[in-house]
Amino acid sequence: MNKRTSMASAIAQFVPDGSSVAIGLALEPLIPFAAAHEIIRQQRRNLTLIGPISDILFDQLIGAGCVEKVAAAWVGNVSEGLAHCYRRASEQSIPRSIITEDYSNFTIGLALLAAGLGSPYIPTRTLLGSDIPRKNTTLRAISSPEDGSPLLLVPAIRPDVTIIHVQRSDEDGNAHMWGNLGITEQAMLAARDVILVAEEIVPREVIVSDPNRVLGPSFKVRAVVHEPWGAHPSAVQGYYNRDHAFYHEYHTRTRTVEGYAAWLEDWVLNTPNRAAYLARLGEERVRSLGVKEHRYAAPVDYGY
Amino acid sequence: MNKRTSMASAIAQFVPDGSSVAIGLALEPLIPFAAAHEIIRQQRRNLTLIGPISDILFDQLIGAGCVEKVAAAWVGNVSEGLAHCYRRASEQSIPRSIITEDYSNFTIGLALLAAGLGSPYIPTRTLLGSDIPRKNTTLRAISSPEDGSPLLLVPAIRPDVTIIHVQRSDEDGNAHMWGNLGITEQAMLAARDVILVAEEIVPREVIVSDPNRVLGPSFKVRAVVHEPWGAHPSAVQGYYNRDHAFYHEYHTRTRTVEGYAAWLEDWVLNTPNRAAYLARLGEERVRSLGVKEHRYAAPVDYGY
Amino acid sequence: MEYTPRELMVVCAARQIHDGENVFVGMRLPLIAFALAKRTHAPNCIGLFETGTIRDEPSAELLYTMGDAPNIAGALWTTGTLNVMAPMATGDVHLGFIGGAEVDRYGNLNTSLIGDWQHPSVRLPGSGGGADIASFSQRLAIIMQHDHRRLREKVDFVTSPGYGYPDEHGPAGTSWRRRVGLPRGGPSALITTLAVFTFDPTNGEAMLQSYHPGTTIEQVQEQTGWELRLAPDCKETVPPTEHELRVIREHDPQGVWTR
Amino acid sequence: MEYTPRELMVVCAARQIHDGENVFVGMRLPLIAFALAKRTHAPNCIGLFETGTIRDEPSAELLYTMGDAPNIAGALWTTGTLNVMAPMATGDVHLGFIGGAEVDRYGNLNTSLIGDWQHPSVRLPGSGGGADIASFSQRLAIIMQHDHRRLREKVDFVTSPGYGYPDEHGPAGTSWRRRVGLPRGGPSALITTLAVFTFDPTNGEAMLQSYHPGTTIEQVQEQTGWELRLAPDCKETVPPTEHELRVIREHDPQGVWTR
Repeated sequence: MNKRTSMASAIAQFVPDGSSVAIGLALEPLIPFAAAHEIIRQQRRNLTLIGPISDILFDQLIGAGCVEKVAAAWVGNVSEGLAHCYRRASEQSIPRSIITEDYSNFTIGLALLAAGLGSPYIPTRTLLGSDIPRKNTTLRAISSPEDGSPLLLVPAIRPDVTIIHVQRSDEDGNAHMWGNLGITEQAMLAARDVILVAEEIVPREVIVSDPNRVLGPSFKVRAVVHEPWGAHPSAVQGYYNRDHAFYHEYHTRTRTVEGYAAWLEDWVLNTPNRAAYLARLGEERVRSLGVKEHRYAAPVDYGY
Repeated sequence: MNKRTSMASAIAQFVPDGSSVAIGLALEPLIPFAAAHEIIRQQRRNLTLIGPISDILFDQLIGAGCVEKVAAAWVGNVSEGLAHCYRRASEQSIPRSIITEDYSNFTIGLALLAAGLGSPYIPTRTLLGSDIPRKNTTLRAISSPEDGSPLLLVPAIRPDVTIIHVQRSDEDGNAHMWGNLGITEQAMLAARDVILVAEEIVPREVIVSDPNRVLGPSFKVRAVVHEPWGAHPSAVQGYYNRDHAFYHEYHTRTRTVEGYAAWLEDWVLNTPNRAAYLARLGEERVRSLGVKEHRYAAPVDYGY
Repeated sequence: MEYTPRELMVVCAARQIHDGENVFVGMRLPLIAFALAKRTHAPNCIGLFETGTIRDEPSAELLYTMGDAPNIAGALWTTGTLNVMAPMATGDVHLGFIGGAEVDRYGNLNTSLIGDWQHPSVRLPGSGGGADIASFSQRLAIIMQHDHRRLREKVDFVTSPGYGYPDEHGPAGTSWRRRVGLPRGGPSALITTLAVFTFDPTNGEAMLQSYHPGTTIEQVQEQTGWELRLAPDCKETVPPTEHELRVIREHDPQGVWTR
Repeated sequence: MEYTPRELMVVCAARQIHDGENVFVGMRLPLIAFALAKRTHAPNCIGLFETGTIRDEPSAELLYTMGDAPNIAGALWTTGTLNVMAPMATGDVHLGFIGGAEVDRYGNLNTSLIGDWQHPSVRLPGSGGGADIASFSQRLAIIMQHDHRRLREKVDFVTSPGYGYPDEHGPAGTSWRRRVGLPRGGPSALITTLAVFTFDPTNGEAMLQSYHPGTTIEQVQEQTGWELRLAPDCKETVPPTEHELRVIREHDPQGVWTR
């Protein structure tokens, strides 16, 4: 089945107001910024954002007023530090107050793993003695039914939609992703719907030539969006590098509400699509981020 | 660190009497028969075997008197039916009685997953209403601490040693495995020690050229054994096909205790190593099982 | 056109698959039923295999096991067993196939042992993925050889839960599955060498839906360990079409599974 | 040879790594400490990264984040976060590194918020993998900028548990970790811009182990929110060797993290 569609229609169809959205799941690489920017342009409201660490993507959505709740382990700017919009929302309810459900990377991963396995929760011994379960009361401390020892139950989280950026996909949503995966696999199996954003759309033959490289079951994929450079300023292994300067620029410009508003005008509101975004970025900068040296994986034979 | 060693020394060092051994984890393909035969030749006793389905490998070890307990979802001969030695041991205590801990494929996988995650158990809703948890009382039915609904707790299983057959590995135990994986990944993370048996030993560069293809952390690997055709009669994708006739022959010859004894003489006891085994198999048969048509995976670029 | 009982069973199994469904494919006959359905009325169905494989095209060659090389080459996904069973656990698998040694009138299946639990007269291989498929899939199709020792009033051991049994809390059927905590599902068809049964989810009982050409209701009763209940529209099984048989024989030319 | 406080911190961090250990590497300075240890006294140590990466060679280029392309190319394993944290959960990680905004005398670390939990005066990014590293690794090394607002008697929020606090059931320290159910571990070092602390596991208290060249115990006390306890062998921090500094500057020529 051909699931190709535009980013605008994918977001319009599968990310309504009030959705819970898992996004930015591979940690620093492969962050679906193009999808987040379209969510902002379509003025979605009352979203719940789910992810491990979010490297400025959650901050952008929070600053734009799209977010009611954040379930995450870390929200900031990895190479720069704090996230200004996240701070303003949490500390001063600007542009609105948000609910924050604190996790660690391991426990947010376990919550998505549990949902994918159809298990109500997974017990663990991390975070015992931490204040995180006292603040996020969905994490419940119990005594082990086996030996009475303390355990933390991490309840399943089932996102309405998981948005994933991959290197390549066919039109049906059979996709190859490589590099560190973070909690992407768990979020794909946990989700009700999946939106794939791909650097390249490739023939089915390319994907099925290497089924161990496939990210997950395409029958969960609702939309496939072809969006080259859709993860910029984050890195996509084999396609482009992280644009550290962009994160620095964002950090500097968004210290004030006005500064964030201006940044948003420049890079999102007055930038209707990814083509315009790339034009603004400029050929020189795009070239400088590109692959300098190819490193191809050793051949693998599926023959018989 | 160079972990290369012979099959004989790997089994002697890491599979003492009374060990719990996870083996045959990819279901029908990549079954470490060479390792099992060496275990038989070294007359190991009182082993606990852990696995999903075992396609005649458990039957061989049980018939040889190596096994005290089996924790598995299925023990038989996939293309032929029942496993005669397993039947004789269970029904008539020949050559000895064995304890059978029944699982399903999903629950044996969850048990190993739990051990690898450091969780005491994982709750699930499979097997509710089945007699399996009534026979295998390590599986405990409880009421959910959340809503009181029935749940089955699958306790962690931590094998002393997990034995895995892979297509290729470097000398340190960084390995590539492809095809269906069964519960191999979970068994590797759950185990205290791991023995890798590889069709090919390759330079480190081959492995690190494709780190997403790697099976698991090499710091868990204690021994790397180079054993071409070590998985025969099971299949190794890209190397050789399943020898269906061999399973038929085994099924036919092992109907009686005497028949099994004769089969064991021929293929294990009087066959000191894999080279002798291949000689017995014969060039013609080996050639007929080889790869007829290569099917290479599409290239992947890790460059930057 | 002549056909074997197994060929008819494959056809009946294939007819259980609706187009576009995710099907958990079991050993042997279901492997061919999946191939047949793909090539006839259900070109868009997807097959899931407990080995850790998902594919949307039948393998190029006959499979002796689902882990055979031709079932891996060209797959949509080759991964671990848990990754393929996970979507079934969350309800994304529409239909699952399993076979067994014994089944009873409530569709409870035994693949574990005959006789005493601790000292069985026959030790069978066990569940494999069967009990999980029976627990999690939306619909279950059971495939069995038909004789009175296999179709029994009550099985010695419930490996894969069907509709359970009536008890002090209520009847067998969907309500029993809810009582024990199963999330969904239950048998929708029992396909044998003599007949096809469907089930009444309100009480879990098997109903004779059709008897195969050449057999009679009486012969089916003789080989069935419970008193038959007939479906309202009970009739003779629709025989295979020439096209269906051609596809089966293309896929299994030596008749390894279908002779 | 001149050096910056951060270069000294990297050297102190690298010295925490023993050869052959599995090290859970955190952001920024630990990334360089891992590279330094590999190239000096711990050539056989292995680095685990919460992004889902394991490697036994430092990346060819300076990392701004652990997910940067050079940290993936040539890795021993690139996979998911759970697969890399799993060995830590089962005890296979010897040493973990984390930084934070606040730490207290018992090595409890706050990276979540300052002030009121519901209406914080400063909302910090949160745990990331920090709380898991603090819970699961055999030893923990904490890296912080040193001032009295950061090294406090008690933190506002315990994100990553250190040695807890004395309570009615017993003292802080290893026994507190056992009481709350943590499987192992606890802080072994607190490395700051002014000093290095070690910990007494019997009561969980930080002990001044060494003060950096150019500072005094008095200056350290001024910038520390609790009354210093000195380790028996408290002395001046051993300065970086020329070789150590050369390796650091090869790895971070622009001084992005170490200037």
